[in-house]
Amino acid sequence: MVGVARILQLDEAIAELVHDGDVVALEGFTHLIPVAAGHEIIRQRKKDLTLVRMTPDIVYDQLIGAGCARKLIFSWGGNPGVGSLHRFRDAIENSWPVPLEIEEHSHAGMANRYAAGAAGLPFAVLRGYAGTDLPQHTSTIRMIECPFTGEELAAVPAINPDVGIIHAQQADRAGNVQMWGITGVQKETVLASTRSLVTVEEIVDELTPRPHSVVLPNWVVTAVAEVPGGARPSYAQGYYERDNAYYQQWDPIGRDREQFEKWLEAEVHGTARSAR
Amino acid sequence: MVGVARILQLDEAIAELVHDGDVVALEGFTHLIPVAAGHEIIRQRKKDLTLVRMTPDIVYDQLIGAGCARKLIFSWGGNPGVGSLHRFRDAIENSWPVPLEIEEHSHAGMANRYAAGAAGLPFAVLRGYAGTDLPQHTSTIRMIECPFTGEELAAVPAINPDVGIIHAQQADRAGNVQMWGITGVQKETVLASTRSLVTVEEIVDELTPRPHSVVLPNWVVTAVAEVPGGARPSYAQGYYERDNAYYQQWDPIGRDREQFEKWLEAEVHGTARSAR
Amino acid sequence: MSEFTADEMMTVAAARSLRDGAACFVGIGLPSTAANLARRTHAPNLVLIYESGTLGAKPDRLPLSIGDGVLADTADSVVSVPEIFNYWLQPGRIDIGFLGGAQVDRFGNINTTVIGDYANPEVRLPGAGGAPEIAASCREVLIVMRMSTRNFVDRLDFVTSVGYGGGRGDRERLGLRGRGPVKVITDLGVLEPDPQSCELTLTQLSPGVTVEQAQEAVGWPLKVVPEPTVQPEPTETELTVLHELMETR
Amino acid sequence: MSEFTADEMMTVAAARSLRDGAACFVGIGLPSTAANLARRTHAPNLVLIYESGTLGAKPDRLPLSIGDGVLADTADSVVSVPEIFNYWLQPGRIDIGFLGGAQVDRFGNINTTVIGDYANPEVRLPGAGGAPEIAASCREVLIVMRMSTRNFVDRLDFVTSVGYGGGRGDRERLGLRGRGPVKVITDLGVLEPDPQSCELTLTQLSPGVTVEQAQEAVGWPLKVVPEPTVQPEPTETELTVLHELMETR
Repeated sequence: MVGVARILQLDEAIAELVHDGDVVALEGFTHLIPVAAGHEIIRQRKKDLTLVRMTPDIVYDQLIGAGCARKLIFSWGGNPGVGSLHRFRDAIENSWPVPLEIEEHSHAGMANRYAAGAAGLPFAVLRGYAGTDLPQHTSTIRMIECPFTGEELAAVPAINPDVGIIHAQQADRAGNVQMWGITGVQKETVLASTRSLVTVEEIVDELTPRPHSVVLPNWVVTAVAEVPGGARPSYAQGYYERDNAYYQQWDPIGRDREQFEKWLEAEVHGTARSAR
Repeated sequence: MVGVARILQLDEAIAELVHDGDVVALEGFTHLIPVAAGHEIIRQRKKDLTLVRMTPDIVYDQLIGAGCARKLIFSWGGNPGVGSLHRFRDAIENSWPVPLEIEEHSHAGMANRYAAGAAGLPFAVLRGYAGTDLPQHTSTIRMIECPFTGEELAAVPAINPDVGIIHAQQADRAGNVQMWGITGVQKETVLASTRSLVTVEEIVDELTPRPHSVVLPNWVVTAVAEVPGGARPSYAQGYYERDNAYYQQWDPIGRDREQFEKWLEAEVHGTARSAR
Repeated sequence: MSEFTADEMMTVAAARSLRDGAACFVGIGLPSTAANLARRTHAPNLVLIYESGTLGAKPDRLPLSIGDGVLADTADSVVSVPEIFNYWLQPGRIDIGFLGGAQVDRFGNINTTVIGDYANPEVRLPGAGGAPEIAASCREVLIVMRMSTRNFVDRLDFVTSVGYGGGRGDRERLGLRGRGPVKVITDLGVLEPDPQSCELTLTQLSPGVTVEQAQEAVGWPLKVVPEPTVQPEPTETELTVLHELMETR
Repeated sequence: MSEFTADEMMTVAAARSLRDGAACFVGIGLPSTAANLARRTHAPNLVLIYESGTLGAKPDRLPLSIGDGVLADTADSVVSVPEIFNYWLQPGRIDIGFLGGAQVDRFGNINTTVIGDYANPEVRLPGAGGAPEIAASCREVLIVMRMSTRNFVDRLDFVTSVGYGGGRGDRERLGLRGRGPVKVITDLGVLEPDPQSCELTLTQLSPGVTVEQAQEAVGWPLKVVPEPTVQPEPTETELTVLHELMETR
């Protein structure tokens, strides 16, 4: 047992759960992205992290630009609907501020890596990658033969992050978590991780079962932190809409090192906003 | 595309979808067992079927006793809370009324075989069977080596029935299906099968999303038949309770060949009750 | 002092083995009764998990099957059967699993498949169900069975679920990640694996039962710890709650 | 006759390629616009599937991302991302997948990973996302890209998703189960695989575009069918619905 989820402040939770050098996954598929938690990681100047995410977007651009990461494991990195992640590109193309190693997969491969991690298996099998150049550059893609049909399939190793971080709509006072709407690979992220943190919009007296909801019982969650608005500029269904303008506004900031560093000082290091 | 689900009468659906010699899975985990569909298979005197089910219970006892099956693929066969399936035992122990071949797995193995079938993979990997005598008697259990860690794991082949049959609470007039409560391995059964039949308690104008519900869109279902009470003596959450007394009552009937044959004449061949 | 049956003693002993807050993979029958008794007495935060896919069920009556509707109605979450086995049981998240069986041997291996020859069985049993992977993956396993030479046998006709295999070290060799059976709870007393050999050894007797009675009920020369204790009788509360529970069926 | 842009022609052409009742794996941007246009015109029963896990979404406005809340709100079902890839895409249940990219070659292979050397890229692109398995598993693939010698290249810097590989027979050899790209829809016209060689061949021109213009926009000697047709211009209805749709963003 990981023990029962404790309800912590966000800054305490990050200080306790995330260590330099850890493999950290902050997951969210457009919806419920744990942005405030990412900012707190920057604020606490964590470094040498291996960041994992299927769809690294601007909060990963920020973490990379701030120099928190030495490696990124991902399947699609971009500012959705806007364009490139310029801090990510600057790290890969120019090693700024630090070199960034990458390990890239397809979505199907990443989803299966998390699923294998959640299932306590060392690897997953999928129909994937055949004929692509990905296996040449990604050593975590291998072939495996079906022991019944002889067919060749792709195998990918499980992902078991040291820390998995997600954002959900609600937790109850006992630390049980409920999220709904598009819930992506977040259940798998928590179940695959050694430690987990769920930031939530609110802590409620009782969780009411809802259609399409995912419930994570408190005995598989390490910590819960109440962080209203913690997914902004992404959205939290039932709480607030996606701030589409912000994704546009990020482009010129991310494009320029100086602008980015100003942003970092003003919006992260200069404020404890997202810490409570 | 399998095409969009057609709404048929139960007898039409069984006549059209189930052929002698087919691999047929009627799934249901205590809840929502497609009993009326099973009786219709008996009534239409289908034979040489390979029956698949994790938990064959009295409707499988009846199918086996009626001589519909030449093989059973399963993981736990019994009358839950009561005892043995006597028709099943008579077939295995005495080849009556016809010999019954068996292929047996654990629940974890069967669940993964359906999941692989639903996922279009030829096999699934699990931590299972190690040290047990099952692999000696079941040729569909093999070992596989993790290409990353070298660890040995169990592999089982996908199950892809010719026909998958389940019972659900509701369908809409377009053939979309919704079930809720304990839904077992029924989604996988439908997705893994070449053809599928869903019997439902009622056809409604609109499906209302519910907590813990599973929706099967009409483009993955071959046919829907409205069969109120079609899961009796098992239960349909929100419609009726499990008839626990019936499971007790089955024991003396199933125990005795003559009593069973009387039951068969009176309750199945002598009635079209479950055909509408 | 109340009257109680050997089965009630067995159920109470099983319930007492469940510590509060543990996540428990529950089968129907005695394990479910014991788990529900524990949750109503000393372990209100016991997490009940049924293989039908219900996580954290809080039934207000004794469920009649592992797929009873009351489980889904009161669960924290209901998941599919593949998910319950793959995401919840297999990774070793479950603290305690319960197993019973037709036969058990001195190393806690269990047969629920067949008596006699596999191809020409004397008695065909229900089969494996969830047992092999419960035995492999739960952090600890509790076995609950009535003691008799018919059930406690020198050699299993079929190994459905592995306890300690052929003895110490076999679980590790087989890659089984849970600790294995930590207790065999019977009507006559409790067996526990010897810390060195892993052989099941009588450590506790039910009230009024002698070591000789226990040894006579086992099909191999049963080892006994130097000073087996006597299990405390069911308390008034345990019996009252158990009786109330049985009436809800 | 209304005015229309080359991009509008491209969107309308993509929408027309979607037959009613098809299950369509939709990416954001032009594919989503085309699919939503089709659903509002000739294909009211088009099944929209987004990789975020929404099955049968019926958005009343143009979704702004593949994970837009309107998709979950209007879907027949919302499933996890592992499930959408494993149970829905991988088995070949999806009729039509859309792909775009930075580079395409004459066999419909696509690069969305990197321009230049992988280790020292000129331009680092977003990467694979769902594309390799969409390209492999959908029954048919539609590629939508603006035509230019920068995008339609003789040799890809990186093969992210496979069209016809090196030509006829390669998909079968690789075990890819879908048919591959059946159309490449561009601003200048439509390319389709030659039935013999699988090489992309110009079969249709956008109104007002010449064969020479199309050939100049392609980085290899583009083959042309004997008599390429001209695509019908967008109808009044198509344009009106498209404009209305764009205003809902």
